[in-house]
Amino acid sequence: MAVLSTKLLLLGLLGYGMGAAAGLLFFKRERAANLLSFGCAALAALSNFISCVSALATGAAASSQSFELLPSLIPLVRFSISPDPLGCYFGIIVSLLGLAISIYSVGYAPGYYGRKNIGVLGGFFNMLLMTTTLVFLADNALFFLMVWEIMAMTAFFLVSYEHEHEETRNAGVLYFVLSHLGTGCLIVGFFLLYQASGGFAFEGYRDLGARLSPGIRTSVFLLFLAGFGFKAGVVPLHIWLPAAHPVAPSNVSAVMSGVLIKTGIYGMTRVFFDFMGNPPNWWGVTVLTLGTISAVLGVLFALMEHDLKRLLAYHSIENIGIILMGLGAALMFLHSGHPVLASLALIAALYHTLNHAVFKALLFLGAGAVLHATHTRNMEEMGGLARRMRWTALFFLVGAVAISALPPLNGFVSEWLTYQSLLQGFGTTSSLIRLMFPLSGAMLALTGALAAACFVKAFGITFLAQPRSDRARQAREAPGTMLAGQGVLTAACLFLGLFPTLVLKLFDPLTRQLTGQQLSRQLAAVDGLVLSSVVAEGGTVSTLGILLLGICLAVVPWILWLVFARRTRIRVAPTWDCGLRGLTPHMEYTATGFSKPIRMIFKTLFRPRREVQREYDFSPYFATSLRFESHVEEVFYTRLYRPMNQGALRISRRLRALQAGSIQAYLIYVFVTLVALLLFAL
Amino acid sequence: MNPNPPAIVLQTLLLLFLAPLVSGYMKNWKAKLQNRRGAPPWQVYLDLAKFLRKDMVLSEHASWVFSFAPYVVFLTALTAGLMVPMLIAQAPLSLFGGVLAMVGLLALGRFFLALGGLDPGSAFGGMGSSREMTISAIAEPALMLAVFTVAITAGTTDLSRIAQSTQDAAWKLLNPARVLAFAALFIVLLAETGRIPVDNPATHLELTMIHEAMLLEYSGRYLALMEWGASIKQLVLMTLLVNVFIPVGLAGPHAPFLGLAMSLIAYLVKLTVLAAAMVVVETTNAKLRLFRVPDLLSTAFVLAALALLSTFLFYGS
Amino acid sequence: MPLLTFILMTPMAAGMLCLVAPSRRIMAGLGVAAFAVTLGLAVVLLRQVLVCGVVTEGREFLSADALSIWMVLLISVVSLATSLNAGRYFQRDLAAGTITPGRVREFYVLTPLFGAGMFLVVLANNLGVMWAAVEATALSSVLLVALYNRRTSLEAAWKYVILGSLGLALALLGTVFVYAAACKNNPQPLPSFNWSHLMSVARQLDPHLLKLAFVFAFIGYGTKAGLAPMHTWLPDAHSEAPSPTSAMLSGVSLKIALYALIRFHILTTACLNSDFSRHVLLGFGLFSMFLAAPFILVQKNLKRMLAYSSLEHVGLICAGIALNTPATIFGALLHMGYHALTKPVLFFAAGNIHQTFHTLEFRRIGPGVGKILPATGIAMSMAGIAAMGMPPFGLFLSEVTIIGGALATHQTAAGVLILVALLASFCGILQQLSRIIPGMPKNLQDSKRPGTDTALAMTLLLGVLLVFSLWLPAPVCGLIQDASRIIGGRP
Amino acid sequence: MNSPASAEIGSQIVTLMAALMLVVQLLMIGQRMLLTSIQLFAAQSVLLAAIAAVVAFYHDAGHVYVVAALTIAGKVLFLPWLLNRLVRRIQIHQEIEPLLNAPTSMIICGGLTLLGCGVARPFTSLERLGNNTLAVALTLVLTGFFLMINRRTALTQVLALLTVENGVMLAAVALTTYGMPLVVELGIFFDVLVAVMVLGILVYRIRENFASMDTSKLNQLRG
Repeated sequence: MAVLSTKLLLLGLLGYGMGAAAGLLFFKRERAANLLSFGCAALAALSNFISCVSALATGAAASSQSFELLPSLIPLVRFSISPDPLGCYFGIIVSLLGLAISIYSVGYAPGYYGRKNIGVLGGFFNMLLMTTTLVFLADNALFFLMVWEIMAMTAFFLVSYEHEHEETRNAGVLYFVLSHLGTGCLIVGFFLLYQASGGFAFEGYRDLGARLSPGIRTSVFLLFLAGFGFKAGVVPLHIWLPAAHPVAPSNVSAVMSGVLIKTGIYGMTRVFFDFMGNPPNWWGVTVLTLGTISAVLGVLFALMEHDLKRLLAYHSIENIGIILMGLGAALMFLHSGHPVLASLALIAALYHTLNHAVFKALLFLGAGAVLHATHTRNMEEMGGLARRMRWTALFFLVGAVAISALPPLNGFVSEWLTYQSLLQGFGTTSSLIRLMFPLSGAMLALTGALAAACFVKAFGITFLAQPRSDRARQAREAPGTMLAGQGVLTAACLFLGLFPTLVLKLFDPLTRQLTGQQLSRQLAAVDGLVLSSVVAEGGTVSTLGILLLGICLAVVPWILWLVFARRTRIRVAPTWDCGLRGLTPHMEYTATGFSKPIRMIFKTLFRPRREVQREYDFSPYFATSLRFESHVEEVFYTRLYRPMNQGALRISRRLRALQAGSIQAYLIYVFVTLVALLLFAL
Repeated sequence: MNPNPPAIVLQTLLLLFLAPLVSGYMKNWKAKLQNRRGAPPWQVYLDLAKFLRKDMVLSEHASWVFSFAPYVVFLTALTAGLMVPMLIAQAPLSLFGGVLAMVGLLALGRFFLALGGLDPGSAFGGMGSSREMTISAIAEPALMLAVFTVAITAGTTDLSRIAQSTQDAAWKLLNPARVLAFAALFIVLLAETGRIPVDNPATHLELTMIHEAMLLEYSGRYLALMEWGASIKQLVLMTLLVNVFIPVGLAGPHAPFLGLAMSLIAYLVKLTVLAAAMVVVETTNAKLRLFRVPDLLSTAFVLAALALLSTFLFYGS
Repeated sequence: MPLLTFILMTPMAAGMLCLVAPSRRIMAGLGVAAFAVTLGLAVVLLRQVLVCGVVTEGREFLSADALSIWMVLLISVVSLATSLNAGRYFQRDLAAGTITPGRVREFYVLTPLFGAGMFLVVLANNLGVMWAAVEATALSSVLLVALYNRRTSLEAAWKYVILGSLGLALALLGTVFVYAAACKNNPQPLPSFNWSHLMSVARQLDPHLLKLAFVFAFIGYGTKAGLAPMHTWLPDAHSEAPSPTSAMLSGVSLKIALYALIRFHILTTACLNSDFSRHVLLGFGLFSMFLAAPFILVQKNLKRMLAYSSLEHVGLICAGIALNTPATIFGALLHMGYHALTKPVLFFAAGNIHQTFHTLEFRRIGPGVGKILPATGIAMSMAGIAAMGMPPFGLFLSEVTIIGGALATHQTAAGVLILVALLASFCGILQQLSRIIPGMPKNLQDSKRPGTDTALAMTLLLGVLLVFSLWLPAPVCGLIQDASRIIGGRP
Repeated sequence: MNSPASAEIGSQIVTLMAALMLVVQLLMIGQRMLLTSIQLFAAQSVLLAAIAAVVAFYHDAGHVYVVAALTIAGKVLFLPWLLNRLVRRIQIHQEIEPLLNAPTSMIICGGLTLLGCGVARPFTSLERLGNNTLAVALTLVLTGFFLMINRRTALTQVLALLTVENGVMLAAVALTTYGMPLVVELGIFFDVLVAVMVLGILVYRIRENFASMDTSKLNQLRG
């Protein structure tokens, strides 16, 4: 079994390689490039998916051996990978998304025919999936860094795919620079581990933390937190995310938001739980706090957006925050010596990672379909799409419900687990710190509610009511493959939401590897129908039960119809327009208007600016024309990054004076150096 | 532990038929306090029946979401209701989910309610949805924090267990944490059920209404479902308050018929008191401006936080 | 057969022949042929050196150890690529009338001599001869820098020659001091001034004198190698020279001066056995890296930016040598090689851009080079990525090796500083290149403009770079290891 | 005929001449006329050649005579002639304007002399003939360097470079028993010649293009 899964894994990687090659070879023939590259990607992803799932389900992953992908022909580096439980789990994420998104892309790519080079898109898409998979599987620090960098670079090229627009170019550069800063931290971090263990193989790093001196240990933690934080988009390292995701092609945004930022989560889990051993308490506190901040700020900024894809990007920040809450709690429990609770929190975090990957990818694909149909990302120009793009609307609605953590879908399940671990965490310590758990739980509640508000806006303004522009009026439903891709993810959302106990079985090898526990049995009650929090009587939930119950209760209205409403008729009429001359789209509530109350309540954060110009004949209340502008400030950019950037440029310009062109000055430099060295040598 | 069908049926019927009566009585008492005669308490039933018989007008702009929303609103409220202990300490469906699931279900209902408000494309609906989502969002942390305080003391999120844990130790009723949490939840209740000072259920004045604004385009049986769902939701929340914080007189798991009757009486008494309190608050206060509501709710949050702090002081350290 | 002599003579002969060659085509052919031959000879020598350590000729006048052979390989490859590129380049310049046939002949005569000079530097056994050879390379390249008789190119050439020959005068003083040290306690009237002999007696030499010698030699050869703050001539010369020459200057000639410096460093360390020379090299290496970054960030001129990036890489190599662990030295030598393969590509691309847009200023070139010159765009972005130190290109490996070596031996501060400097210049290069390569040309007739998009030499170099990034053949690896062993480095 | 006494005389001669070289150097620093500076340089080279000759005589080392001869031929006759010719070819006006006025330059040179002596102190034991020749050599190098910075016109920079060269050669002669090996000497000599020729070519072209010799006008390339 293990052999088989390994074979499938290698087959998948090979498939990605072939896809990349095919894309770049056939770059002259669009259709061929499209079918070949994305076809290969789909098949490869499928085989990887099967391999990873079987490895986890059969527990083969637990006994995985590290082996060399191919013999290394350069010194130091070993291309060695090991499909261990953690790697396999994230492998599931990337391959599941890879499958759905590749299918989707077959229908999405033709939108670029004649304008752009499909081969490049397909090729780099395959490369991205392959490198991401390798990041999850690599077990040699140098190899990890190599694939990590190649992954970042591939993503950079994909983000800058439509490089004709300056916005895209700047976003790409911003992303690449920040990602590379992160890599810098990682390099130092890994070499500190190398310093301590004398090797690059991950085996050598297992539980290394105990052997590190406190100073080194702290710096390693901070370096990895920052390094992976940049990639994951943790506030305040997040600003590349809302810039880069919207400008990328939608299938790429889906991969980036679904998988790419998860590499950060993977790295943190790998380092903090696998390498560092028993953490000091403040690590967990830091991570938990960062997570809470990211969650709340992420969703608040998302509410202010009316660019559909930017909105989704900000939600990625929010969900990364939720995941970090779980991780932080797990670290704190490890510290206070509650491995079971730690495993629960870890499972919550990682399950949410999977769920977020699924529904965020689904939403991005939906946004892509909308973009494909209306050629705009601006929600204010949309509306009425639910009647024109029925299936897309349905899929997007499912995604929206899931991401708002509403039962019975998967978002609810993982957040339920998070709540449980937080609440039970209260008992783990007696210090004041434990107040953090319920408080961050409350913040999680706030996040969820705001997310719901945000997606009422996103779905309502985009898909409901009358079209706000001709583009929206002429929108058509997306082609079959695109719908199929979304369908796969929708199914995944439902499955992950309704049958959590089945999925949680996969976590056993994982938790055994990281915390030495194994919870799937405690987590399942009533032969798997009900999800129960680990400790007895902690609380139970059964999404499937809720759904079935709701369906059963549907007899109530049915009976009512039979009793009362048999002879009623249904009339279709225009919406009530207060007696005006018909209702126009201008009278609809806009996205900006929808989020106005929130904007006002949190105005200290957003610092909104508005300009209103009103032209009227006799009374300001009957304006003939009105121009309204409203801006919200991205505090971290305007207060943190822009000043730093400008400072650097200013200093550099000052320095240019050194090279002023006068040969006398140059001679003086040499002279001074000579004299200085002579004195030094004396 | 396993759900027993008779309990489910009983509680479902109770929810269905008690809810309108409660809102009816509250309307009636309000009128009385305002020196009006007011409609009889059972008027609400008649209204519902009338709505159900009437023809429906659907907006031509609306999509399937508009017709789907009423069912969701109604059913989520009903399902959530089955997770709260009403007469028997053991809520019939506490197995399917505790307080988290209940709050989640109500949120799901609200989600679709808001979508239904947006769908016809009238400005009122949008305004209503926007305000509804905002207020519920800032009410959520207070609600959760208050619930957490009791959940932590009881060590579970299962409502029946929380109720029982307090039932057998009566002194915990007067535990400051509970009192504060109760106060917080009471404020949240006002907000969630759209009562003055947050919303005015009796008005259709466009500047003030929130909940009604979303229902403007609904008519006929859908309107009936919406109204009914709303009243059920209100009853569920009130039950949550009275039965979780003051689980006096809740019947045990296998109570004889008499025990059930006793607990029904106790329940009705508690409900009456709570309803009266709400009516008094409503009649003695004026509605707040929308941007004043956060102050009120932050008060609730602070109360809940204090409750948490006192829990910390009590909880063995 | 006297391989070393052949290596010296072949390019010289080619240069002389070019004086009388009837046509430009023949001159170009001669250049290519000459360096192809030297490359072949170098490969043969590589095997010999791997077997028997050192190869000497002409009564030990010439001698080649692993280090010199490594340099010979680099010189041959880069010069070969340059000669390949030069043909089309000057053809277009002549067509555009920016240069006269006489000057082109000058180029074809001087370039092989330049190469021969560099070969002599690395093959000479005698320190004095080595000095003379460095001076010779300086003088031949000065005239190449001044090839276009523009005001700016003359200015650049003047600064280059004044700073260069002044530095070399100081280097000569250093050489004299070494010789004096050799004479000091030495029976026979004329002691040998040979490298091999000096190393054998290094222990007996007068430490004070060698210290002094190293200071002067450092300033001298450091100026030629473009270490800050003696680097000031470097951006001028690189930006004003014709692109093939820039490629050679940045690709190898800097490293040749560095080679001379390294020889002195080895001698000094062997004699003093103290960290004096190490610390000097490390300090100036880091200083160069940190000085380069801001200049790259706000640079306005493409070739000047490339020059500053060379400054940065030289600093890195210097620091790698100075960190003085087997890993770092190995990494530094490896980096020499990869940089020598990368930088010429960038300069060739810059040449194409210059000939197409008639300017080197980013602002005037504007976005969309990739649209107008596809091949150049692709080659430049690949080489740019390599120069930024991204995998799969080897510079990532060498940089990581250096930093890792530093941290592994607890020279953490140095390693981190190197990394920071690299990050800074990464941002600079990325930001600058993304201003010109991607995007849409500002006005559409630009895209109609007949572009000069030849990519033969670039493709060749990139191919070699990619192959050697993924597969470092055992002989080459062994060669570099031997070389790093020569430089020393305590384990 | 290497009696200690005569060696004593020899060393005094060398010391004297070295001192004279330094004096000439200082004169050049003070000097404002171009042609005069060229002649001063020639004079300095004569002294250098003489020193070489003396060394050769007292150690009867044949090839050091060669060095002396080359110096005479190259630095005393050929280069000054070449420079003069260049000056005539491109009618530069004679006045050279230094950056710093004479007194300041003198003070700086004094400081540099001190530095030179300081650096040279540990090595007096090395000198075969004469005292402090090394100090003088170093001082020549440093002051030559300073001269280069202090003068603006291209030609004077060339001259300064040549004086630095002289300093180096003096060091070579003074420090080492028999001067450098002949190969090296020849190499150095021809390099110097070629260098000056190249410089000459550049000076000529610059004069053509800029219609001036002022190197401070060469400041187009910045940043």
